[in-house]
Amino acid sequence: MKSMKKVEVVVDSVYLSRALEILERSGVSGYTVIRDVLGKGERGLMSGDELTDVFKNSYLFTVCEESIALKIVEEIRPLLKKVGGVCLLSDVVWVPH
Amino acid sequence: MKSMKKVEVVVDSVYLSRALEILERSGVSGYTVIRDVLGKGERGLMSGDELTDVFKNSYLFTVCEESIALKIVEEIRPLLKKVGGVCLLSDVVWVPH
Amino acid sequence: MKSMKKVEVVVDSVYLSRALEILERSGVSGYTVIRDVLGKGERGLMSGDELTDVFKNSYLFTVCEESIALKIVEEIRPLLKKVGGVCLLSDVVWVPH
Amino acid sequence: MGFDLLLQNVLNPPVLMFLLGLGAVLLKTELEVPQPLPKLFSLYLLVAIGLHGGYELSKSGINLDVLKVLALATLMAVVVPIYAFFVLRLKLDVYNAVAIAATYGSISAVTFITAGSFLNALGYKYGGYMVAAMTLMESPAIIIGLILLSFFVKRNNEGINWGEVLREAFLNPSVYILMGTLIIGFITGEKGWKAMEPLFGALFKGMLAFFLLDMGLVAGRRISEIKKVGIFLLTFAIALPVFNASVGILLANVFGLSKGDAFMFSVLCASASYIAVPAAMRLSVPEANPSLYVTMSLAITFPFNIAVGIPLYYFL
Amino acid sequence: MGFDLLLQNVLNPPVLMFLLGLGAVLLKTELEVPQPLPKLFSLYLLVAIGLHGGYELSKSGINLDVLKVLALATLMAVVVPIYAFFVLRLKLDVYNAVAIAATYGSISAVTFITAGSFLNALGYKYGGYMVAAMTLMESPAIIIGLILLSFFVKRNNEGINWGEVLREAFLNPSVYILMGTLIIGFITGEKGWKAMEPLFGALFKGMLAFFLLDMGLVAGRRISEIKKVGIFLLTFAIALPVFNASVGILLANVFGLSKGDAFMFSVLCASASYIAVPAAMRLSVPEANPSLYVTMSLAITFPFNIAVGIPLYYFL
Amino acid sequence: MGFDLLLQNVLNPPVLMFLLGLGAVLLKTELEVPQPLPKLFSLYLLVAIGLHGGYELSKSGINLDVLKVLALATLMAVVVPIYAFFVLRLKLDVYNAVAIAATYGSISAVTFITAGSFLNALGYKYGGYMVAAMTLMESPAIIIGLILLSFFVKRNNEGINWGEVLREAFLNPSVYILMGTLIIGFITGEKGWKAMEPLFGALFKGMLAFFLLDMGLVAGRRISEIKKVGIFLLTFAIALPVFNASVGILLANVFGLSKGDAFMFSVLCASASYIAVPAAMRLSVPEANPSLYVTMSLAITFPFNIAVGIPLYYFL
Ligand SMILES: Nc1ncnc2c1ncn2[C@@H]1O[C@H](COP(=O)(O)O)[C@@H](O)[C@H]1O
Ligand SMILES: Nc1ncnc2c1ncn2[C@@H]1O[C@H](COP(=O)(O)O)[C@@H](O)[C@H]1O
Ligand SMILES: Nc1ncnc2c1ncn2[C@@H]1O[C@H](COP(=O)(O)O)[C@@H](O)[C@H]1O
Ligand code: NA
Ligand code: NA
Ligand code: NA
Repeated sequence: MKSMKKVEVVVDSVYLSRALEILERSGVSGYTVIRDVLGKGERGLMSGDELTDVFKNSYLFTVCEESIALKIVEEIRPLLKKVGGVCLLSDVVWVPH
Repeated sequence: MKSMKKVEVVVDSVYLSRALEILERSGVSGYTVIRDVLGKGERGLMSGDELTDVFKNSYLFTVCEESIALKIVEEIRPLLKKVGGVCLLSDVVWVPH
Repeated sequence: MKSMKKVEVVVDSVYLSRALEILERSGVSGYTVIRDVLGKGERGLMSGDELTDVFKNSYLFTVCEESIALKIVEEIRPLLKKVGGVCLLSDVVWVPH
Repeated sequence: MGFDLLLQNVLNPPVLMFLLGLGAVLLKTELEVPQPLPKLFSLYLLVAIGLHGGYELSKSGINLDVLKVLALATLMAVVVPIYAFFVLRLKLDVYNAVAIAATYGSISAVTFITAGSFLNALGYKYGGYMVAAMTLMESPAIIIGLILLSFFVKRNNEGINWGEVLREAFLNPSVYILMGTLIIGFITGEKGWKAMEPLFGALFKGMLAFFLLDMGLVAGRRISEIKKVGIFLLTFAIALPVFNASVGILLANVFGLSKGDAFMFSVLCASASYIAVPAAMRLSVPEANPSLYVTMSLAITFPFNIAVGIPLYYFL
Repeated sequence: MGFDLLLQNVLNPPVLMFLLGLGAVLLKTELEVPQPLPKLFSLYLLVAIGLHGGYELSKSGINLDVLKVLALATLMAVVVPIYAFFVLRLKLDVYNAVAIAATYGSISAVTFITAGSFLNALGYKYGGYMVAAMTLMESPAIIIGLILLSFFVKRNNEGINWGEVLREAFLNPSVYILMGTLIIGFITGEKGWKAMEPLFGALFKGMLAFFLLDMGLVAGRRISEIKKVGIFLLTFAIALPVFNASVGILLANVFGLSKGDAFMFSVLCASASYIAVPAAMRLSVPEANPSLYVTMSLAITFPFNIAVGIPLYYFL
Repeated sequence: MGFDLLLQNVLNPPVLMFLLGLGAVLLKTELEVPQPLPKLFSLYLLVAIGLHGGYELSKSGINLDVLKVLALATLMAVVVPIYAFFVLRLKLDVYNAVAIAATYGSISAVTFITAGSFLNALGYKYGGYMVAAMTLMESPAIIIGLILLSFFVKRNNEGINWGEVLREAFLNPSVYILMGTLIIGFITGEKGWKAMEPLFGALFKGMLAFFLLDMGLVAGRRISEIKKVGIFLLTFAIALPVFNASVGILLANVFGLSKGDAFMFSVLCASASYIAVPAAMRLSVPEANPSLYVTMSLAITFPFNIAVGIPLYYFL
């Protein structure tokens, strides 16, 4: 069992692919995505029930070494600054198999 | 980067709007919701596959200051007592942008 | 309020029922499941958009005592070894009602 | 002859599709009709009967017969939950008695539709106003149930939010859609129906069959819960519909409804809600156990009505 | 007579279904048409008009008239976003002006379809090439908008990714599907259409009604945002379509289009995008506020066009 | 003439819609047909061929010809995975050989349906019992595959759970639905079919076209994986279907099947499963790589059969 960092991101669905590119570039071993997540934040309600995909979030998390986590944070910050969203860090224990 | 509390709630979908009202009243800056979550607990299986929305959960989380988290906990407890569900607290680091 | 362990599992949807069996056997009081989760890992992209359910993950979490969490970890490891997936442990505070 | 009718009812595609769905669960296949497809089918069926009912009503006009039917419908919608409640109180606490009484006081649109399809196969018709009657019978049971509740239980911490309750009752999606499309069908008449008929008329039976496949799956998943329901409620879930149907037929004959209308009215009386009322009860009476009222309505009364009840009430 | 037309337009099932959806939100019912059902309906409608347009085109062939219409369509698709932009700059920053201008420079397929249904009811027809014209008019506004943006704003950190922009513009799903099915309809002609007609022809009006129910819900949910839009943009969202339609009609008459084609062309000019362009703007101009451009297009211009605009432009 | 057939096959809406879907991925549009819409289409197609096949069977009755076809079907379903396995073992480990052999031993309903549509266009018909034959051919390959596996690999930790395997094989959703609706169609005969025809008959070709659009998308997404499959498996994925079809035709001629039946039988032999068998293999043979067997079946064999195979097998 190994201490790792969990990085969670909520971002406008339109920008999901950019966020995933950042993860890949930072060298994560994998990630998990939940599309079609709703929410509310600075930019108002993302009710997800539009014809347009414009008001819809995606949620993703990745588990990685702290150094990679910091790289992600650094790279994702400008994206979130521009398009909104949330990024969280927390501690988890990874059960290797 | 700022230490914050993550509050997670799983509640019967029928009561989602009440749970969100509690969050808003407690002064959170935002929240994220995943509708149509399944589960099992004291009140049995929520298989989510009914015509009725009666056996379906929603999941939500919000990230906020500890003081707000405690307010939420206090307010949501009677609701969960009455209608079932789960509320969790944990530590996260919020990446500001 | 009570300190507990959160066990999170991401596993191929085909094996969801086996993972849930393990939870039940380990004596959890409940669990929450999100079906249709996408992701990427050692076994490549799980894009979830196939006709086949073969490339689709499910996500589940349960909150339980540490002893139960360890039992789950022990039992789920061989499954994940065989079929892939991720298992995470973290600390949460359970708000009783 | 009764047996012939039974067979004729069972041996047609919609009912067989229901059984196919039921069997899929019992045989543990992994067949599922994932959400929101069932929502699509149920929305389709509601719009279709609404538009068609409205169109029929625009042909027949609103006359004394229509008002008679609507009055009878309102009467039964008010009376059934009351007597159901008192019967249920013999064995149950107030909360569960209220929730189950409300469930049986309301109606099931799919039962109504299946009955209509059975009736048509026998060469009979029913008036478009029966759809209006159905719409009228959906909500009152919720209100009656909550009035009974506030009468028998004094809740200290929080009263019933009547605004929310009335909205749940009269503006729940199925009442709203039925009402709305009934009016649209009525306003747009012949010309409107002609444009809508290929989708909402011609495909109707096929869509019903499709939806009943899913109903079979949903009912099948609840079947394992029947044993928890107990013998009293099991009996109730079959006896009450038959009793309600008998009362309905009696009233219909006294007031001189046509054969088709009388039959459809009895089916409405006999059917129990498994969408609108349970949703409202879950919200307003959280103390009641949804496993009881949903299981009874969905896994006992609905299949009973579909397979046995419909020919039985016709025979009466 | 103008009022008659208005009434005739409103009192038919699709428009009434739209109002029913709108009402469902205003009355706070919990009616919803959950995703991906709206995607199913919109995909269906695109495929249906594409196949049918292609079939019509295979009958009429590609002649001078067709080329004339396509040229006019391209012209309007380029010109509208430009003048819209300068009007909007009177009150707005560059980002929002670009996003809104692009939105109004493009088209709404559902408005087009509803207009077609209105036209048919009056006994007129329009050429299959109008669908080609519509397809042509969907994308240019995005490009024009981004050219305007790069002209008026020098972004330091990162330039516009033109490859991505062109792909978003010309290969967005609705353009692709329309184009593709138009070609399929054209290639497979009479025989192909005969096989597809039961699904994509006969059911068309019913599906449109179903979809407009959802459009009503979606528009209704945005109505509360209208007050944030402000009086300038509110006026803009109604005045610009009427102006665009008038320009469209004028051009159509100058170039001698048939009555039906001229009307459909004016509807295209008047309509605003609420799917393709907003998606592209959200990606390429994140500084603009989607609450403005989506609300204007969806909650003001679309309902206006559907209810009032269509008979009005016909009358012009 | 062979080329004419090829062209005629390709130039009809369903196949073109498949190509349109394929192109959407290759051109990187963002077109998608989100779940559960594909499930709706595939469920619809299964129910439709089941009901129609059952109805046809009720007309023809069950005679010697029918039994002959069913026996041939069973034979091929058992033999194909065995010889496929030994061919595959030349290059692959046991696990992957089993999974791929089982995939090719089973069938693809959509290939069958597309072939039927091609056949009808040429004025031929096939017997309703061919649907029964198809149903029969879906499962045995799974069982044979697992028998081969347990023969060649001694697993120490845990044996194969045969109960689960048999259930997966014979009660997987598509087998169950096909079987069930075949019986329903058979029982309800002419009258049942008349009620179901508007949905399950008239719309069939349009729905097939719609579904093939999605199949194109799904196959397209796998195309980038083809290079990982390698030249051996690529050749296998085309040569084996052609070989199987030839064996099928030969057998059909020896046993005197009609032209239409023989053709449909050869298509069944040639087609490979991409839903039922992969799901079963993922569960029972986790050691095999799904990227191989799904990609081969979906991105190579399916498009090959749809575009080239069908006219080729007809020509044989
Ligand atoms: N405090 C928060 N807690 C949880 N989720 C949040 C929070 N703030 C924002 N979000 C999520 O992030 C999305 C974008 O946030 P924003 O950019 O602030 O509008 C929202 O729609 C929510 O889903
Ligand atoms: N121990 C647990 N871990 C994770 N989720 C739980 C747990 N207990 C309950 N839940 C979730 O909360 C819902 C309601 O719980 P309950 O009120 O206990 O029936 C369940 O359907 C689950 O989704
Ligand atoms: N590092 C990671 N962080 C988050 N999720 C992961 C990670 N690695 C794998 N996963 C998830 O687990 C699934 C199976 O992983 P694998 O068995 O490695 O292919 C993936 O499809 C992802 O959804
Ligand atoms: Na009743
Ligand atoms: Na326009
Ligand atoms: Na085969």
